[in-house]
Amino acid sequence: MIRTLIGFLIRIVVLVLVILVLGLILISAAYYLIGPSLPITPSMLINPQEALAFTFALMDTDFFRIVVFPGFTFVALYAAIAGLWERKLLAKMQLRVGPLYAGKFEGILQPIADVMKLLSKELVIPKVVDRFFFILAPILTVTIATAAVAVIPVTERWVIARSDVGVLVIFAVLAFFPLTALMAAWSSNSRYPMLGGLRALHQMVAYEIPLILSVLTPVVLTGSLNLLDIVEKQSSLWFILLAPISALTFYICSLAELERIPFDLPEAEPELVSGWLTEYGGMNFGLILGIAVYIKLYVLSALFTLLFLGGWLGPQPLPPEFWFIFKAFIVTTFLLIPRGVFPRLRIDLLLKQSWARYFILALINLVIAAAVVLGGFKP
Amino acid sequence: MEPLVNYLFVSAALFAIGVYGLVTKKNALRMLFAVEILINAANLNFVAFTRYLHPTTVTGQSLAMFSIALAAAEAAVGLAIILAVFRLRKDVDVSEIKGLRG
Amino acid sequence: MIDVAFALLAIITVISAILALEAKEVVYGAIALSLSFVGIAGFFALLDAVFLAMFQLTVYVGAIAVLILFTVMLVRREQWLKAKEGVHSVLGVLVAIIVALGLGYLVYASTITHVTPSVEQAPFTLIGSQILSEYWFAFITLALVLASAVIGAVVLAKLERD
Amino acid sequence: MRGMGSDLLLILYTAGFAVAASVPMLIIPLIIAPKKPNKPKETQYECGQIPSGAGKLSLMMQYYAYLLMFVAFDVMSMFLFAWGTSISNAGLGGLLAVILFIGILLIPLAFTLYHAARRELW
Repeated sequence: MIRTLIGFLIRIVVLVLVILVLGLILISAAYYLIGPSLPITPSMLINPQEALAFTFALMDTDFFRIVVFPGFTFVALYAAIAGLWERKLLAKMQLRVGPLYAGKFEGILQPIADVMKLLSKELVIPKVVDRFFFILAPILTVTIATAAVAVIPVTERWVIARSDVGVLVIFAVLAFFPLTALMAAWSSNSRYPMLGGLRALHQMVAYEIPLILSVLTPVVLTGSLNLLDIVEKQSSLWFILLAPISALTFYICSLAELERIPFDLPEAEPELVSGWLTEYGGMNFGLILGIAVYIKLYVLSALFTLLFLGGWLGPQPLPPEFWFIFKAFIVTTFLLIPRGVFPRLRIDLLLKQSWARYFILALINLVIAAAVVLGGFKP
Repeated sequence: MEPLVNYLFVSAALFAIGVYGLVTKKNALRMLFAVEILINAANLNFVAFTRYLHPTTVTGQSLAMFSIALAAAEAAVGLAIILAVFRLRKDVDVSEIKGLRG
Repeated sequence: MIDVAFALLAIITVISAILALEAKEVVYGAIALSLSFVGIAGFFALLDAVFLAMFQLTVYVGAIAVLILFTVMLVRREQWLKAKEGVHSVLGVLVAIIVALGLGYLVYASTITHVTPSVEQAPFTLIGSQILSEYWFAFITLALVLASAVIGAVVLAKLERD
Repeated sequence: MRGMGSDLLLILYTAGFAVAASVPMLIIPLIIAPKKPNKPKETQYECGQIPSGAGKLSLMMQYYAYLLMFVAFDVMSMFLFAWGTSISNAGLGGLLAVILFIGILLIPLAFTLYHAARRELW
C-alpha cells in the first residue's frame, strides 16, 4: 500500500519534471525562432497595448502558422472534434447514445478523456518485432499527414506554404502512406498486421490513380497547381457544378484512401482484428488512429472544399475562415456517414471497381473539362 | 547556390555506388537497386546541367521525366522477371539461372 | 542555409544508397533505397525543379519503391539469404573507385563546372508544352513502352496454366 | 517574394514540428504508465492462440497485376499533370496527343483487368 503510494508520487514528480523540461525546450526553440524578429520586453507584462501589438505581430510569423492556426494545433483540435462527432453521429444513426458521461453535456470532453487514457496505458511492444521500424512507423505516419497540412490554405492569409505545386505536394505526401503501412505491417512480425498491411497497400495504390485524375479536372480548368489560384478562379462558379463526376470520384476515392467503410478492408474488425494496427497499443496506436487518420481526413475534406466547393468563398458578413471550416466540416460529415450505413466490399471487387469504374469515370470528366477549356471557357 | 561541381561530384559518387552494386551483387533484387541508383545519378546530372547552363529552358527536366518513366517500366518488368524466375527456381541468385538458355 | 541543406542531402543520399546495397535484409535495403530517392528529390528541389521533385516522390517513392518492397516481401527471406553476396567484393570496390576517380577527374578538369548559377529560372509550365510540342513523338512512344511493359510484366508474373 | 525552396522548407518545418509534438506522446507513457511485462503480453496477437510459424507471410500474390499496372498509370497521371498546367499552350494538338497517349494505355488496362479476374492464373 505504502509502496504503491510512494511509487505513484514518484511517477507524478517525474512527469511534472519531464513536462517542465519539454516545455522549456519548446519555449526556448520558439524564442530562438521568432526572437530576432520580435523583441520580447518585460514591459509587455504591464502594458496591455504593447502585449496586444506583440500578439498581432506574432500571428504573422511562420512559427505561429505552423504551430497554431492552420498548422498543428488547429488540425489536432479538428481531429478531436471530428472523432467525437463521428462517434455521436453514428450513435444517433444507430439509435445508441454514444459517449455520454465525460463533460456532462453529451460527452463533449470525451477526446480529452481518450487522450488521458491512452497516455496512461502501458506501451506494449512485443518481443518479436523489429523495434526500430515498429516505433518509427507511427511517428512517420503523423509526420507525413501533418506535412500535407502545410500546403492547405484556410484563407488567403492563413496558409503556411504558398506553394506553386500545392496539389502535387499533397499527392507526393499521400504516396508515402503505403510505405508506412507496409513498414508497420512488416515490422510487427505477425500475421494479422501483415494481411492488413498488404490489403492497405493494394487499396491505397488502386485508389490513388482515380484520385489523382479527379483532382486533375480542376487543374485543367484553371491551368494552375496552386490551391490559392484554384479557389480564386471559382468566384463565379464552383467546380462541383462543372465537374460533378470528378467530385463524385474524388469523394469515393477519398473514402478508400481513408480506409473508411465501405472500403475499410485493411482494418476489418471481424476478419483481421485490427488490421495492420493489431500489434500497436497505447499511445503508439493513438498516434496513428487518433491523430494521423483524422489529420488525413481533414486534408482530404479540405482538399475537396478547395477544389470543388469554392474554398473560403462565401457571402460577406461571415468571415472567410468560417466558410472554409464550415464547408470542410460538412464534407467531413459526408465522409463519416457511410460508416453507419454500408456493408464492406470484398477485396477483388474493390480493386476491380477502382480500375474498371472510377478510373474511366475520372478520365471521361477530364476529357470533357479539357474540351471545355479548349473551347474558350475561362473560369 | 552551390557551384555545379558539387552536384556533379554527388552524382559521380552515386554512379560509382551503382557500378559497385552491379559488379559485386549476385542477388537479382540488389542488382535492380543498383540500376535504380544509376538512373537517379543520371537524372541528377540532367537537371543540374540544365539549371546551370541553360537556366531558361526545361529540357533537362523533361528528359528526366522521360527517364523516370522508363525507370518505372524497367522496374515493373524487372520485378516480374525476378518473380517468375523465383517461382521457377526458388532462387534469386543470377549466377544460378542457367536454365533460361535456349 | 542552402549549403547546410546541400551537405545534409548529399550525406543522406549517398549513405542510404550504400545501405540499400549493403543492408543485411533486403527489406531494409529497399527502405534505404526509397530514402535515397527522397534525397534525390531534395536535390531537384534545390535546383528549382519543384515539379520534377514532386514527380520523383510520387513515382519513385509512391510506385517503384512500393513495388520493390512488395516483391521483396513475396520472395521469402530464407531464399535471398541463400544468394551469396559480395563474391567479387574486392573487384567491385576497385571498379567503383576507378569509376569515381575517372568521373571526378573529368568533372575537375572541365571548365564548364565553375559557371555561376543565374537567378532567372524557367517556370515548370514549360515542361508540359515542351513535352507535347518538341517531344510529342517520344511521348507517344513512352505510352507504347509503358503499355508493353505492363502487358509483358503481367504475362511474366502470371502462372502458365493455359 | 518567397522562392520555391523556402516553401518546401516551410513544409519540412511543419513535418518537423509534428515529430517534436509526437515524440513526447511516446515518452510520457514510459514514465506514468505501469510496466508489468509478462510472456503472453509480449508475443504477437493471434486471438489467444499460441502463435506458431512465420509472422511475415505474403499471400496476396493474386493482386500483383494491379500493382504492376499502378506503376505505369502513376507515371501516366503525372505526365497528365504536366499537360494540365500548360493546357492552353499545348492547344488542340496537345489534347490529341494526350488522348492518343491515354488510348494506348487503355489496352494494358483491359488486358490486365481480364487477367487479374481469372483467379486460376495467380
